[in-house]
Amino acid sequence: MIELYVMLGLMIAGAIIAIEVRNLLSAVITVGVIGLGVSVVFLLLKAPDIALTQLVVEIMAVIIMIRATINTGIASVDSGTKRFGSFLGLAVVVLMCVGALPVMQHVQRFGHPLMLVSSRYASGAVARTGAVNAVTSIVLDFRGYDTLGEATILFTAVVGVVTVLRARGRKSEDEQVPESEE
Amino acid sequence: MSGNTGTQGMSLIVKTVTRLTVGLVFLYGVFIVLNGHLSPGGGFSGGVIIGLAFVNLVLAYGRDTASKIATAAGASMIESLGAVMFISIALLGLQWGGFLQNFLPHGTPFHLVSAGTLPLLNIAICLKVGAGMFSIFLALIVLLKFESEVKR
Amino acid sequence: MSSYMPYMLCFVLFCIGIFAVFSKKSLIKIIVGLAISEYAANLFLILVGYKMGGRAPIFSPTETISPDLMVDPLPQALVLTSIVIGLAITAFLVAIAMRLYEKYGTFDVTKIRELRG
Amino acid sequence: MIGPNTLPLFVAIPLAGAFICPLLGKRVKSAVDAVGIMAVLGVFALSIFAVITLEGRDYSPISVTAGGWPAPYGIQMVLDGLTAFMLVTVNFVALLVAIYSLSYMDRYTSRWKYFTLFLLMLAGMNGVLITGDIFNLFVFLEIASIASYALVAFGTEKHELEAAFRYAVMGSIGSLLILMGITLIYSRASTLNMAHIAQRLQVFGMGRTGLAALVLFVAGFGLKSALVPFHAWLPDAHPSAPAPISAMLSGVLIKSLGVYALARLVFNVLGITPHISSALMALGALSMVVGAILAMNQWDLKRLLAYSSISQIGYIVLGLGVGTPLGILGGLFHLFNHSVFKSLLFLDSGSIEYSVGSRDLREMGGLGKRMRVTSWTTLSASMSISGVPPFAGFWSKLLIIMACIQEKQWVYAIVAVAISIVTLAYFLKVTRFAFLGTVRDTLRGVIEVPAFMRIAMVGLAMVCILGGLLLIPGIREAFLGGAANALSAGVIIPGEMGR
Repeated sequence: MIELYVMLGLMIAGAIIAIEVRNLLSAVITVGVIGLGVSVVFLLLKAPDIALTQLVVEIMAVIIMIRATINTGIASVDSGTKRFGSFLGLAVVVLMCVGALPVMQHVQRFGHPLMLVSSRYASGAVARTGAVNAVTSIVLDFRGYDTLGEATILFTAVVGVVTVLRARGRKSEDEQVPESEE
Repeated sequence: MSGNTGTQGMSLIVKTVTRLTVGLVFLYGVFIVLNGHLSPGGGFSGGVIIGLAFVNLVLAYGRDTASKIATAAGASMIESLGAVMFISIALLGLQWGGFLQNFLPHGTPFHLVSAGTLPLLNIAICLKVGAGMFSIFLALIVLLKFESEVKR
Repeated sequence: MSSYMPYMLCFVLFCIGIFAVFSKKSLIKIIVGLAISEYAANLFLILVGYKMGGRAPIFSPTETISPDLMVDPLPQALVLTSIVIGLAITAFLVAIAMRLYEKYGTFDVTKIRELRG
Repeated sequence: MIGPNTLPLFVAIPLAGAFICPLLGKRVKSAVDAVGIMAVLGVFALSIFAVITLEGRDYSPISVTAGGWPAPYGIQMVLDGLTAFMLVTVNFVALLVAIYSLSYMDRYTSRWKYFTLFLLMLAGMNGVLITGDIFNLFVFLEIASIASYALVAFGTEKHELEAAFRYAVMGSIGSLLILMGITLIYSRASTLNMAHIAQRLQVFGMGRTGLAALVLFVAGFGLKSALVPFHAWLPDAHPSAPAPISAMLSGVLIKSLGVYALARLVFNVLGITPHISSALMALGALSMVVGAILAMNQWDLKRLLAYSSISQIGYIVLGLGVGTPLGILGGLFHLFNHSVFKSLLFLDSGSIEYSVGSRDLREMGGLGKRMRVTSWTTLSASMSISGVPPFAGFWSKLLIIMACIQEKQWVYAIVAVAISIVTLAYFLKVTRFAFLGTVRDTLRGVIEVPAFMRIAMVGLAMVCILGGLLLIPGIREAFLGGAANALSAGVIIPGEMGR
C-alpha cells in the first residue's frame, strides 16, 4: 500500500502549505487540493461511495470558502500568528502526540478490522434489505435513524446560515409592533 | 465571479459551456440518486451534484438571470418537501413494525425497483440535500448584494 | 511498523489542523485548519475499517463476491454522515466570518477583540 | 402509557414542529407561537408519563430499535431512570423558557427562525438523551450544537457574532475529539451499541485504546460542558445570546450534551475506576474554584451568571466523581436544581435588561420596588444557588458535601463549603446593587415585564422553593432514586437493555 503512504505524505505537505501561505485565496485552494487527496485516498481504501460524496461535498465547501475571500476589497493577506496562541497550540499538539504514540500501536492492526457486527451487514444486505450496495442499506435501512438526524443537521445549518446572514437582528425602537419580515 | 457586482455573471465562453453542460450534470445527479442502492452514490452525493448544477447556473449567468429558474423560495419549498417525505415514510413504517421499517416488498436484487423504501428515501434525501446546499449558496450571494449597497 | 503507520500520518494531519486553529489570527485560516482536522477525523474512521486486499462492499451482478472478502461497510456509513456535518460547520463558520468582516472590516481575530472594547 | 413505540416521539414531535414552523412562519405570525408551545408542551407531558410508567414497572428500561432490526444491528433507543429524569428536567425548563420567549422575542426580527432553531435544539437534546448508540449520540449532539451556535448569534450584533464564532470553533473541536473517541472505541469493540460495547470491554478489557477513548471523551464532553481547562468560550457565548437562549444554554444544554453524556459513558459503558473518579473530582473542584473566583469581580450581570455556571458545573462533576450512590444522588439533584435556578437567574437578567436596558450592576439600583415579581424570583433563585437552608440548592450541596466526607475527601469537602460561601457573597452583591438601594432618577419610568415573562419566572421560582420536597423518601424513589440507581448500577448488560 505504498501509494497510500505517498498520498498521506503529500496531504501533510499540502496541509503545512495551506497553513503557512500568506495569501488567503491560495490557502483555500490548497484545502481544496487536500480534499481531493482525501477523496483519492478513500478510493484506495475501497470506499467508492465515500470518495464520490467527499469529492462533491468538498467542491461545495471550496466554492463557499472562496466566496468569503474574494469579495473583500483589500488584498486578502493572512495576518500572522498569535504569540500566545501558537504556544498554546504547540502545547496541545505535543500533549496529543505524546499521548497518541503508545496508543496507536494498540489500535486494531491496520488492514485487519474486527468485523463482528458489520460482517452481517455485508452478507445480510441483499437478503434483508434487497439493496445491493451494503453502504446504502446501512445508511437508509439498518441505521436509517442516523440519516434522519443527518438530514436535520443540514436543515439546521441552512436555517442557521440564513439567520446569521439576515440584515437586521433586532428591531429598532419605533417599529416594535409590526412584524417586519425580510 | 468576474469581481464586479456579479449580476451579469461570467464571460460568454463560460455561459455557452454552462448552457451545454448543466443539463448533463443535472442528469448525472439524477442517475446517481436513482441508482443509489445498486451502485456507489445515493441520496447524499446525488443531491449535492444536483445542487452544484444549479450553483453552476447561478455562477455562470449571475443571480438575476438565474433566478428565473431557481429562486430561494423554491429551494426552501423543495427542502421542506424532502423533509416531509422522509418523515412520512419513517412514520408510515410505524404501521408495519418499527419506526423506520422497510415496509415495501424487496423486489429482485440488481433491478431498479428493488430494496423496498430505499429508493424513495434516497429521493427524499436528494431533494433535501440539493435544495439545502443551494439555499446556503443563495444566502451567501444575497449578502454580496447587501454589501455592495453598504459600500456605495 | 506498517501496522499503525497510516494511523500516525492521519493523526499528524489532525494535529496540524488543530495547531492552525489555535495559532492563526485570520478567521479564514481558522476555518481552513478546522476543515483539515475534519478531513483527518473522517480519514481515521475509514482507515479503521479497511481490510487488506478487501473489495468495495457492493455486490456485482456479473461475478459473485463472498461477503467476508469485503471491506467494513459500517465506518463508511458513519463517514457519509460526518462529511456532511463538516460541510454544515464550514458553511456556518464562513457565514459568520463574512458578517464579522462586514462589521469590523478585517478577518484578524486580535483586531476584532480590541475593537469590541 | 409510554410503550416502546412512543419512544421515538420524543424526537419526532419537536422535529415535526421545526419542519412546520418555516412553512407557517412567513404567513401566519401567531401560528409559529402556537406550534412552538404545542410541541414543547407535548414533549413535556410525554416525559411526565415516562417517569410515571417507569415508576410503575420499577425502573426496568424500555427499549426499542429504529427500523425493527435487533440491537447491535439497528439503532436502539432506551428509556431508563436517568433518561426519564433528564427528559423531565430538560423539557420542563424548555417549556417555561418557550413561554418566556413569547414576549421577549418581540424585540427581535424573524420570529419563526427563532422557534425553528429552538425546536431543533430541543430535538437534538432529546435525541441525545434517549439514544443507546454512541454514533447516534454524536449526530444528535451535533444537531443541538449547530442550532445553539446559530441561536447565540441571533441578534447579529458585533459582539454576538464574535462570541458565536469562538463558540462554534471550540464546539466543533470538541465534536472532533468525540468522533476520534468513537473511532477508537469502534476499532476496539467493533460495535456501536452502548450495551454491547460495555459487554465487550468487560470481556476484552479496556486496553490502551479504551483508555485513550476515555481521555478523548472527557476532553470532548468537557469542552461541551465548559469544565475549567475548556471553559474559554462560555463567558462570551452565554451573555451575548438572547436571555431565553442563555437560560437554555446554561440551564440544560451544557448538562444534557456534556455532563449527561460523560456520566452515561463513564458509568455505564466504560465503567468507573478509582483513577477516573479522582480525575473527575479534581476537574470538578478546579472548575468550582476558578468559576467562583472569576465571578467575584464581574459587573456585567450575565457574565457573572456565566462564570457561576462554570462553578456550579464543578459541583455536579464533583458529586458524580465521588462515585458513591450518595454522591451520584447529590450530583444529579444539583444538576436538576442548577437547571432550574440558573435558567431562572438568566430569565431575570433578561427581564432587567428588557425594562432597564442595561446589564451593568452599577447602573441599576432600587429595582425592588419597581419590578416586584422579578426581584422576588431573583431573590429566591439567589438563595437557592448559594445554598441557604430552606431552598432546594442547600439540600443538593449538602448531599455532595456529605458524600465527600463519607469518602474521606476532606479537601474537596472544605473547598465545596468555601465555594458555597463565595457564591453567597457574589449573589448578595447582585441583590444589593440591583434591587436594594435608592431608585436612580434615570430608572423612574421602569415598569414590570409583560405577563408571559412573569408566568415563566414564577413557575421556575416555585420549583426553586419547593425543590427540597423531592428528597422526601416517598417522592425520592420516583424521580431522583431511579436516576441515581441507573448510574450507580454500573456497566449495563445487553440483556437488561435489550428488552
